[in-house]
Amino acid sequence: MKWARWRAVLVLPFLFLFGGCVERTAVLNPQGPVARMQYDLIMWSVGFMLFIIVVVFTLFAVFLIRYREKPENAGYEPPDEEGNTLLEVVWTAIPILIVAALAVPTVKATFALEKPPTEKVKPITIHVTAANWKWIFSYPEENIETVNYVHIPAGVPVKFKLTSVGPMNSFWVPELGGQKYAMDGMETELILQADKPGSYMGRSANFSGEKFAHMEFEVVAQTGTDFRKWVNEVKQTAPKLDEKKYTQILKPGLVGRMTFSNTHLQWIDHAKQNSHHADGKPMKNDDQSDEAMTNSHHHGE
Amino acid sequence: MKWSEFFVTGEPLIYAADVAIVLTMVGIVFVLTYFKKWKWLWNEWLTTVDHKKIGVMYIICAVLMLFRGGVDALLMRAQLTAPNMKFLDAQHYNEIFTTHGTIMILFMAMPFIIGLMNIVVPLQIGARDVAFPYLNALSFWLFFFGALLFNISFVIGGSPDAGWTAYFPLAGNEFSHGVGNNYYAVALQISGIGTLMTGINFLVTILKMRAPGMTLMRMPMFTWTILITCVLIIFAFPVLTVALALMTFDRVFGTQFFTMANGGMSMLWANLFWIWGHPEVYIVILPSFGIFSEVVSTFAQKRLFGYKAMVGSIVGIAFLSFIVWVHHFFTMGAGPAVNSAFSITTMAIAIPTGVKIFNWLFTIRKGKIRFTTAMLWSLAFIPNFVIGGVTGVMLAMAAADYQYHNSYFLIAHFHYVLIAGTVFACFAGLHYWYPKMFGHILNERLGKWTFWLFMIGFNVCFFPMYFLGLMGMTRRMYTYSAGLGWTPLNVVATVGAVLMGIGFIVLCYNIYYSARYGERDMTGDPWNGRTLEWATASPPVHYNFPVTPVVEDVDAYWVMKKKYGGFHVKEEDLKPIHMPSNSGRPFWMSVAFFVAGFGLVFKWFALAIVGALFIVLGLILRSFEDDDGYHIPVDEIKRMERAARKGA
Amino acid sequence: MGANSHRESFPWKHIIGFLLSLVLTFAALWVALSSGLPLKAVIVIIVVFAVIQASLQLFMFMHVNESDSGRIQTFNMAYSFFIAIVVVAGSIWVMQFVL
Amino acid sequence: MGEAAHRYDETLPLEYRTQESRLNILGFWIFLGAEVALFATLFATYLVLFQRTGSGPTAGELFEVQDVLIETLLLLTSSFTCGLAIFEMRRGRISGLIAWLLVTLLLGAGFITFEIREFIHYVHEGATMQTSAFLSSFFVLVGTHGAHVSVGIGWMILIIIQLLQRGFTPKTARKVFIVSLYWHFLDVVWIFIFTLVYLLGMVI
Repeated sequence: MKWARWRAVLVLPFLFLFGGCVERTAVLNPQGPVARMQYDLIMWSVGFMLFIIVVVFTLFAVFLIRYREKPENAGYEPPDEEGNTLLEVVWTAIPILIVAALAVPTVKATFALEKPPTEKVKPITIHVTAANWKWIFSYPEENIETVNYVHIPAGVPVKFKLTSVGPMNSFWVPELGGQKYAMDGMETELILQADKPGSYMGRSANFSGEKFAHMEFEVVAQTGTDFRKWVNEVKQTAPKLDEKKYTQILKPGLVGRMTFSNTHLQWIDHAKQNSHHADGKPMKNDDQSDEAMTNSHHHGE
Repeated sequence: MKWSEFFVTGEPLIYAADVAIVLTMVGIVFVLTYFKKWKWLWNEWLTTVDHKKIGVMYIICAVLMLFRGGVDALLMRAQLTAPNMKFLDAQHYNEIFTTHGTIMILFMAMPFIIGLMNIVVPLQIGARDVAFPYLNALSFWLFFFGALLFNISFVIGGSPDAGWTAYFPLAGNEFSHGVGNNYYAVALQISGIGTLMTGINFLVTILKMRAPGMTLMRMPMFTWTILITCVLIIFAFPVLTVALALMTFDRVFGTQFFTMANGGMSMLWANLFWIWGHPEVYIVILPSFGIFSEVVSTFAQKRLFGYKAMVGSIVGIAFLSFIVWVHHFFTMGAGPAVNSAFSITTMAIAIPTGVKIFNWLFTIRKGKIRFTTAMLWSLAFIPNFVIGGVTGVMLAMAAADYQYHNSYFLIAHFHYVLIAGTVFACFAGLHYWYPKMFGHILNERLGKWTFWLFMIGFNVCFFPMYFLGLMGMTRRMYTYSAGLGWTPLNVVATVGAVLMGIGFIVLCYNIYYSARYGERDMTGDPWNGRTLEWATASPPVHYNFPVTPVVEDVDAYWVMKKKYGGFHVKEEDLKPIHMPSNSGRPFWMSVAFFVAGFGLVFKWFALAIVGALFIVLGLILRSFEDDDGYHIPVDEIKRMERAARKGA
Repeated sequence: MGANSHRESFPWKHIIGFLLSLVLTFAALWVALSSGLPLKAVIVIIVVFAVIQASLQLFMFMHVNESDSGRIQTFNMAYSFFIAIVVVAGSIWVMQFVL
Repeated sequence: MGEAAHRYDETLPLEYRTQESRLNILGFWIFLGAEVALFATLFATYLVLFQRTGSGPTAGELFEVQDVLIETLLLLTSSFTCGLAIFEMRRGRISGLIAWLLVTLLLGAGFITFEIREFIHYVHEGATMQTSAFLSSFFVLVGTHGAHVSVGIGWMILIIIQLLQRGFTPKTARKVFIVSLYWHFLDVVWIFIFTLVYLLGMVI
């Protein structure tokens, strides 16, 4: 995308002007195919938008300077013109073309983002549970769980399955791609992928109560082998999570990073709570999940 | 409930506010008593059904609310100036941004617009009053007491703290235990009912009470935008009514609409809120377009370019505004088909909006532009709104929106459209129609100071926010850490906010200064206007026009001036004028609404029922009322006309 | 002026409207409970019946198109039905994935 | 308002004769448009939530065709008799008008009685507004309609009193006409409640 780069050049001066720099400007510093697709789309639109701004501002400036009331033109009588069909058709048609030029890649990208960016690598799944005010990451295949940080293998698409216990949050790692909401009783899916190992800031983008501003997490992308190594290490060294501990974690408040060698999905999946499509997944003894199961049982079908 | 829960305590700011409120109250009571103005207040204002006075009261409230919302904004900017600031705590910050948003949209922008339309629309169409003057008074008082109810939450019971969008489950009983969000639900409900009635009232007024000869396609552009806005109000506000009612049921009566258990669904709230919320945006922006059209055409001294296209684009925008709401929650997982469809409808709004921008540009082309304050606001609107508009198109692109959503990019965008659109329009309209309202002109020098301070401040405040958004700063954060690199831009933004605040102070001073020393408008037409409101005296006599004017073309008054040298009334044409009587009932019925609402907020159902009974009583009394108003005899009209035109 | 310019001596319009309403009500009941049609067909048919019955009320009983504001009234009702469809169908479509 | 308010047109039916009446009637039609949007939102809420029954009963378990049919017939007939009342008014027969209005009132009261009985029955079965999202939306949708009908009954009583006090005037005629619009409109809403709530609930 040479064209896109060229347009980026137009934006960058503004960034420097305002004391930021590209690395800091996370959205314009894509570190994975998803973010890059969005970056390209953004840059594509920025080009058109700058074109519109230039046209309007130029006309505006020229008309203002030329047609202001001056002592010289005191006797000038502005013409009584109703309009100009040709001009009006032109400035209706051009926006239509611009909208079309934006709509096509938008629709394409919107559909593409629902699928893993690459077919070659099998994606991994991580369940994300937002709670007041922490992020819980469960790896169902690896059977480990982390709080407030998440390790992912670079170059592998990651399917984040998002849900929430309580207020709605939004899962956003700007350098890796756009966000999606994590909502109670629902499961949303966000696919991200990192190009290379590195650390990326993530945060909640949707207000969820008092300590919402502190709902940050770190995404650590590692090479495949490093990731495996980390998983094994966690499995061997991290403590087990039990329901008591888990209930404690869910209590409103801030917690630090935590690591466990099993997942809470064994006894509860909040995404299945309260939803219509309950699949009747067996849930263990605890009261809450029992209730959740009956609640979600659909009588009619 | 304990007294300590009833009265908000703990913060010095709140004690200061308590003291200020008490002192203001005492002051007002003292002044009214000392100058023996109680009777005047009741007869001239509280019981009035005159659309011009009601409009003035709307605008006074809107300016007060602009002050309150502005103070909220400055507090937020102060807190965000530097990382890890301890100026406000999280809870306080959350309450402030919630009230800022709610107040600015519902209690500032809307009443300002409704105030201007109250004053101007009947004059522009050559009518004596609105179709239902009594209902109009009720609308105002419902708005007023709704706003009052919302504002007392600050000192009694606690403010709402779940954002102006009040998303569930955060705003539900599970996470919001105080009465703050009850206030939100009930106060918005009460003022919303008033707004709905205004919509019906003005729709009927515009459709049925235009002066002879004023066909739809000869209506002034502002009237056109109000007509369409009324349609939006009529079909959007019932959705808010229902959403708020369901919220009240959930919070007060324990139903399960948006709860986390027993099948409740928080997404439903977002869906209903935005079905209303998006048309709401156009309810405040379309009239602004109307104001700009009037002002630009008047001060370019040239008729509006492409009148028909302008009308068509308003209708188009209004139509589209009902089918775009999902773009407020593209990230809620509705899937690519839904997102794509709403993405396209949203972008399509840019087309009619673009048409309008070019029509305004070509209105000033070949014109003879006079840079009055009103014109400066209108001209500044064009480039600023275009910045807001194009970033709006960027936000409309679903796939890209995932990166902008809920970030400061979004904040910057909607402040660019709402301030450069609505607030600039309110200021333009205020300066433009001020002589019509009060008979004197707002000082131009001070006006220009306000303009430059506010306009520059606005850009300094909000332009950096686009970049803060791209840097990952999300909305509603009460603090941020130092290492993120967000500090410089936040400092700049705060400076801008302060400039805007100074601009507002200059405006207030200007109102005072002009009242004392301002240039009186004796002609009724200080700007060489084009539409019928300039054919009456400034301020107009309460019956507006001694005889109904006859309209021959668009820009009716302009044509009259060209053809006949003005609007002349022959004394032999005068006939007795029928006018509606004043009534105190809208006022006390709204008090009853307030009482019922207050009871509902605190779940004091006995009080709520008492309030409700008084509302019913008011309705019954109204039904049995047999008051046909009164007639002003011809001699009286002659006398008043001479008095109003004295010195012309 | 439509309905009221010629004064009828017997309320034919009302009686026809009433009978048609009854027929449509019972027909919808039969379609829903005893026809054995597939669910989608049932839904479509009963909704169509409801819309017809609503229009009967509007035109036969309420005289929506009479008076000098008849066109405004008719347009107003038509537009409100459009909004109703947008709100109902739109909400269901948007939230289908969680229903 | 101006002279226009008193523009009087003898050729029109009584309720349309003054400009003020014409404005009122149009305003009420527009209000009905807003009511359509209001009920549409309630319907949307119900249709989104009606299968989310939580631990409570489903629509199929709850609804009984007999009760619903009785309510439907009562309201349908009352709409018809209300139409007859207007017919009588336009023929200038005040006794016919009042008689049909009273019949309408009685039918409406019957409808409300049955509806309240139905609600009480549900509550006794443990199906309350607080039980599940389905029941919350059911009670609020059907209850809002019921509240409208109750308001309609009270309103009609006020107008009958005024008719008895003042006889036929352009004002009372207009009021009767407007309340009849309201009443018919409630039947329109009920048609959709019958279809989308009860019939749909019984088939799914």
